[in-house]
Amino acid sequence: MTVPAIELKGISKAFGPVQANKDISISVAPGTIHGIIGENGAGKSTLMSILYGFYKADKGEIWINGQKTDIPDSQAAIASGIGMVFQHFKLVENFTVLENIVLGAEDGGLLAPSLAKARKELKALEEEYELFVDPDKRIDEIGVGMQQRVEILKALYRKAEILILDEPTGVLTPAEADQLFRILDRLRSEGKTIIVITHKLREIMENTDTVSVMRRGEMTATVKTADTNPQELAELMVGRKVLLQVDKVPAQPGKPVLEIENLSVTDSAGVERVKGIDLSVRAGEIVGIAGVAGNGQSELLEVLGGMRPGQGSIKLNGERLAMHGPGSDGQARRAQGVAHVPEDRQREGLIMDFYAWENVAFGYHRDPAYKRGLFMDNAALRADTEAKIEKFDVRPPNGWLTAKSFSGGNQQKIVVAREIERNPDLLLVGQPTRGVDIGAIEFIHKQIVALRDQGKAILLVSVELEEIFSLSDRIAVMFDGHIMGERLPAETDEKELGLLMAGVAGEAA
Amino acid sequence: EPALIFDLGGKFDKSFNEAAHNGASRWAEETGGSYREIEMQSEAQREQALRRFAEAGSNPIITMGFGMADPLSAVASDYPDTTFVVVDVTWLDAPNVRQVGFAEHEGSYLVGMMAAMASKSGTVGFIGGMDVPLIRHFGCGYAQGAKAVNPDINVVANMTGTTPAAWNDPVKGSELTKAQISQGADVVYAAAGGTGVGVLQTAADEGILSIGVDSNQNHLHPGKVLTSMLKRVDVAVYDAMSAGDDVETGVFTMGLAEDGVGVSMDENNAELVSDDMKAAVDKARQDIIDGNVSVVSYYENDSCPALQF
Amino acid sequence: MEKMPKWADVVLIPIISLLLATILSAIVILAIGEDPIEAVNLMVTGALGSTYGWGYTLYYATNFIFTGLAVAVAFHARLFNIGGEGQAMLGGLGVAIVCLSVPWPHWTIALLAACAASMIFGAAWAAIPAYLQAKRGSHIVITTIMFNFIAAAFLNYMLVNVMRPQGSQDPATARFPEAVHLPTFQSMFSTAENVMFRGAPANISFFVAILACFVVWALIWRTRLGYEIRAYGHSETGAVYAGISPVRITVIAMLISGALAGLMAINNVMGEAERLVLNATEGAGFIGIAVALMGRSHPFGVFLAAILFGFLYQGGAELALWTSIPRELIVVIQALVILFTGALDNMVRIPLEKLFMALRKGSA
Amino acid sequence: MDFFLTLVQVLDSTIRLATPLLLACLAGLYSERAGIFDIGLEGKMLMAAFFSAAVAAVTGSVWLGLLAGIAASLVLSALHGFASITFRGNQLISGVAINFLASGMTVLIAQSWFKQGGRTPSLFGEGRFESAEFPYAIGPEDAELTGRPVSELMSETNALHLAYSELLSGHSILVYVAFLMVPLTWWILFRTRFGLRLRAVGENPAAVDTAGVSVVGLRYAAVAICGVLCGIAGAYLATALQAGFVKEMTAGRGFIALAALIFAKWRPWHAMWACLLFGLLQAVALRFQNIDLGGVVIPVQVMDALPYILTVVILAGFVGKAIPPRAGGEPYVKER
Ligand SMILES: Nc1ncnc2c1ncn2[C@@H]1O[C@H](COP(=O)(O)OP(=O)(O)OP(=O)(O)O)[C@@H](O)[C@H]1O
Ligand SMILES: Nc1ncnc2c1ncn2[C@@H]1O[C@H](COP(=O)(O)OP(=O)(O)OP(=O)(O)O)[C@@H](O)[C@H]1O
Ligand SMILES: [Mg+2]
Ligand SMILES: [Mg+2]
Repeated sequence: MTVPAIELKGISKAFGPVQANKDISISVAPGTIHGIIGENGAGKSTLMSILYGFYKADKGEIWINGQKTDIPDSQAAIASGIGMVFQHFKLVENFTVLENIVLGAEDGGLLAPSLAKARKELKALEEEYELFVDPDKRIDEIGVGMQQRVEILKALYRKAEILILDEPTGVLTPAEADQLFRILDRLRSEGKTIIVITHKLREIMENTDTVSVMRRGEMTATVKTADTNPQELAELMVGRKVLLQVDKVPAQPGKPVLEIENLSVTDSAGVERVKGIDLSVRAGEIVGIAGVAGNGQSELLEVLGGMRPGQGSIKLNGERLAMHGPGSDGQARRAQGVAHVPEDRQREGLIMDFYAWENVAFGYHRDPAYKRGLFMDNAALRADTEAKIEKFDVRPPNGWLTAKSFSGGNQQKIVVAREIERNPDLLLVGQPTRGVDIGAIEFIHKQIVALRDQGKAILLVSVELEEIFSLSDRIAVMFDGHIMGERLPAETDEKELGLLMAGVAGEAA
Repeated sequence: EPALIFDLGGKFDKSFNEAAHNGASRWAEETGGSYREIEMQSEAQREQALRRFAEAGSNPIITMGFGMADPLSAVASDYPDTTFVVVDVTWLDAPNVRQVGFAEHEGSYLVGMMAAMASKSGTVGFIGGMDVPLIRHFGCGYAQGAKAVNPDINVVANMTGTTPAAWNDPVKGSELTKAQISQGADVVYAAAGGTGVGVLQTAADEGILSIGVDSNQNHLHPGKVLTSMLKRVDVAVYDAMSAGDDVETGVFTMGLAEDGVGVSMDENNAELVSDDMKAAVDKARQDIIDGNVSVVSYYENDSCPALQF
Repeated sequence: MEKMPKWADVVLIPIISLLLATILSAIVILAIGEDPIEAVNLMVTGALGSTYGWGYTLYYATNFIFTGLAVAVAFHARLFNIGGEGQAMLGGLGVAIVCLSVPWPHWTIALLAACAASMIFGAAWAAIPAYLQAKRGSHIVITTIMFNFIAAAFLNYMLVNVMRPQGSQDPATARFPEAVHLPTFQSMFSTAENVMFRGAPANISFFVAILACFVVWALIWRTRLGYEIRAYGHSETGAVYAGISPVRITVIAMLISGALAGLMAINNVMGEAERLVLNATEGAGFIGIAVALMGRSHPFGVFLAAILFGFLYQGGAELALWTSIPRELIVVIQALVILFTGALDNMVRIPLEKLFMALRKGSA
Repeated sequence: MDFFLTLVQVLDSTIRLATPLLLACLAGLYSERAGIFDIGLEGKMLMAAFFSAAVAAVTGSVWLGLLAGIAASLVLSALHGFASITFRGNQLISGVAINFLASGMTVLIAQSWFKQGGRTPSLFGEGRFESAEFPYAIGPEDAELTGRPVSELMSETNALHLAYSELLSGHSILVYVAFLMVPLTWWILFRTRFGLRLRAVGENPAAVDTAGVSVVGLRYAAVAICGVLCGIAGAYLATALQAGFVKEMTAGRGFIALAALIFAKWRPWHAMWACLLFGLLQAVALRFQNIDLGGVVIPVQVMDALPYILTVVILAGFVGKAIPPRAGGEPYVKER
């Protein structure tokens, strides 16, 4: 029997009163890919952060390659050959790729030789692993996919033999995700050990050798991937049966609710992000917009949601909407019957320091229902919140917690509850299940379909092709600010969409 | 037991308040007596200090600066058995207040004459602290004196600033001095509290003459300070303390005649003051006392015949 | 579940912090050769031991409540208004103009007019920095610093050249007429046989300040505008998503902030000096920053912090009256209080949290 | 020639006025680039001004004074670091407290040491920084030799020589230090490992932490450099520009430096230009008071406020939005 590359023994960690990890033991063989799954807040990230020396365990031992190792800080982890790609990348946004890679791994007091050396080594690494990046671009100029490659390169540059990836595919397109796993496979074949955290069972099934399931801070099972199946894993994770497929009846589209003609959007830097598109969404229909992140989908949603100005024509139920000046902001849109689940719940959809009940009014705080005399009717608001928490099964069911103390999945439920319960004519949905565990995904998908079945129009933007396929009644693909074509889900496949997303035009839509 | 209330500048302002402090210390040393004192740090404290000392039985209560006029007019009548002394205020109507004013313009006139006589360039400077009437009053007398000697003389007048920091910014004082030097000034008169320290310093560094104010500042840079315009606040305080309970009330103006203001002559500036200069100053002094020469006070109609602010 | 009970966070930590500040202050007093016990005794009896002392403590506190609230409101919109000093100066100008130019029949009407004027003047002085921040992105910290200097120059000009009565040597306006003098605590609370708050400047403005605390509290936590201000303060992108205009909130929050700072003038100008003098604000605008920070931008916290600073001011004055301790000692004590209660609070909190966790484990 | 002479004199004054601002501004730059906001520049300068003057007065050596000033400023820096790095306190409050502390302590100590009302004794000779005279420059020596004042000699020479004598020559060594700090700072920040890490820790401390570098160590280093520079700034005020300490002698320069830092968007060369601009505006305002515009005399208050008004105008008109280092003002917390 080989010595495990990593062995954790009895790791415990508490954040104040929260027990994030309870007596966790795990062992990973060298040259394998080990998957970790678990609900939001199960303690996966915490465990990995302990292994990487970012947090310190309260109790427990870490053994690397058969040796008991103390990892008090990240420096020690790096020295032991561990590299980690965090769920939220740890990159300096206004540094170049190269600067980010050498940061902390410089050779001497002066920068120039370090950078020169890194540039050379990067070239070698790039070729070896097909990890292509432009070393002179700034991080805030490149997409998330590229950013992730930078993170992996950072680890490899530091000669990592053990690589930890925390939800690496959460922000990637399918093509990017596939490429990532090809790279991981190659690393494995070179004898490196890899741990991957993900919420996507398919990725686990296709790529890992072994898989561990975590629930509420405890390790509930570790199995060989070959010996299990998605249904079993899902049950281990959530503790109940989960529907992995969206269950919906065919759409019965009605009259057009949203009609977009020749819409263009220019961002604050003066770059045209949406270039004269036409699109319509009918009542009782979900239109999904597929595309690689950064091709204008976000800006499209933002114009429709009143977050930025645009040119062209948008009609809602036949009436033209203002696109700049009065009547074009988020307040006006809500009054016009548009609800909006934004792409980024933490930066946009919620005020992280507000209580859940305050967040339930966010955007609707001027609604007369929440008004009493000069003041806001907080009692009514809290009652409303309780109803929503109950209906959407937000956990923990406590309106007096700040948004930031909920897990990502539950934060998303709060946003979805707020927007769907408005019963809007048009619902805009951006990345509804990013980083959300499968239990919550199932629930959110059900709610969106239910709204459609009430005859509402829904415009969905997602980089998850799987999600686009399972929810949409019609799919439009965006590339470089244009709509490359529209397809019905039944009449297309991932391959064709992938080509459209890459800008390869199919036959005219 | 007498009490002494300093103005906002604090008792070590190297000029006005410090002079009062010196007078009080001299009295304490000579008589072995003791007195209470406080430095103001806020406007609201003025009235508070007056009342507290009055209630504690201090007598007389000596206060410094025009800022005390208003509180004093409110407080004095509440304590008819206490005598108050106020320096730099002459316009109150209160029977138990001794009001001492100084004819700063007369003293400034004399130093202005000396400046004009010492100047080779025909340009002399004046640097005030904040732009307030009192400082204009100084500057006005100075300009009249200078013009009396040399009608064509150019008087450059600057103020340091508009916030209280103007009284404590020697760096700005320095720069103003340098600016005046570059405009040709070779004698500068500083009436600017702590800022004046910078003026005198820079004048000494740059090899021109300076004139101190309030206390005798000749010793700060021996041989570099032409003279100082003395304002004998120390005498006023000393006299009041010496008189004790029986201090006389009413309005007293201390001008040249009363030796309330004057120019300082000592070993530090002996070499700088020529006999001509001395003679001229003595004559002017006598003329003013006799009424042959009249120095216009800025207060008379809020303007100055010799200088525009 | 919290790491420790709320009362410990709100009550225990400030008390321990204050204690630490007091101990350090005592050491400083010892170092300059004075008796700390005597000094503390003097301060406490002088500031809190009589209605007279309270009258001064509350007078200073009133100033600080207004400027503290001003800074706090801006903080909620994540704007750092350093300009309270200048805005309060302009508020004073507004009060002076109103009180001197109209023959008011009664102080009540005059007070209302003065409130309005001081708020308008203060808000106007905040308006330009607010507009520049909102529209041009000019950093509000710089512009408000600059506007403090400009206000000082402007006030200096007005008092020396425009509003000073002819022949007066004092750069100040004329005294306000009798009719606009505000009732002091003395006139409000004294009875025939029992004179209270004798001569102290505390006046009816204190109640206006308390009212302002409630209004600000209601505004920030109970109204839709307050909701928008807080939301914008926490997240600008979030605000845009919710249809809250950053420009509008920036301007409104600064106008409110400036108005509150300006409102201070009813206390120091109308209530105390009864005329406008140079330097009437005496740095209260800057103390307001410390007060707002220590009060955690909550009106009740601001109120308590303002009282604490009022106590330090008045206690310090008493100390200066009866001892030879230099007045700068008070500045040092203030610094220590700000440091320990405001910046080093975690030094107390962290061990305390550990203690409570241990206690909880022990009892569980 | 006359105009040129005036111009050179104003520029000369600009340099003197800009130097303390520049030193403090660069000090703030190191601190804020590392993510620690510092509104305590004023206090540190004041403390340094006092201790440099006090030690120079007692020992008669300005160099010992300079060291003392730096040490005093470093103590306050350490306090700021202690509060805002180690104990993750509010950086603004800590800065406010430091300003109060310096304002009170300087006078308190000055009074108990020298009994001159919060002042140090005047410095002379070795107790002060002398101005450096460059070869061939007109200086006090020439004045002594010819027996005529410097200003006269200056007005007679040619433009180049004049500029050389006034602007380049004749400043205290600390002025040259301050201006040399600009390229040095640029070089450190953008060309060295330390600079890279420093900038990174101000933008994203988690990135630095996970890269295996100590966030706390870096931030303390930055705060210490800030202390050293503030120390030099204070010493310059009290021992080079002036000959001793006067209470509150920094007169708000720390805040102006902070404004310049924001103005410069936290970049070294821009910081220099910003400080020179502030210096120039002040120099102009000091030089041209009471301007007579065809019978209308501009009141002194307008000239006094002019630098501040112009700052606002320039800021609004040309500078635009200043985005601070992203992690600035936020304590770095891994676990909450
Ligand atoms: N920095 C922190 N400070 C305090 N508590 C934390 C912190 N990070 C995590 N926690 C707590 O630890 C628990 C485990 O969090 P962790 O991030 O490990 O979950 P996770 O399994 O990675 O969830 P997700 O799927 O959402 O990424 C959380 O429920 C949370 O309460
Ligand atoms: N400082 C914190 N205090 C308390 N809980 C925290 C803290 N930071 C993170 N958590 C909790 O840790 C868990 C996971 O943290 P993480 O940052 O991985 O979540 P997330 O990114 O919001 O979720 P998701 O990955 O689903 O988007 C969540 O329950 C979150 O609420
Ligand atoms: Mg996680
Ligand atoms: Mg997560």
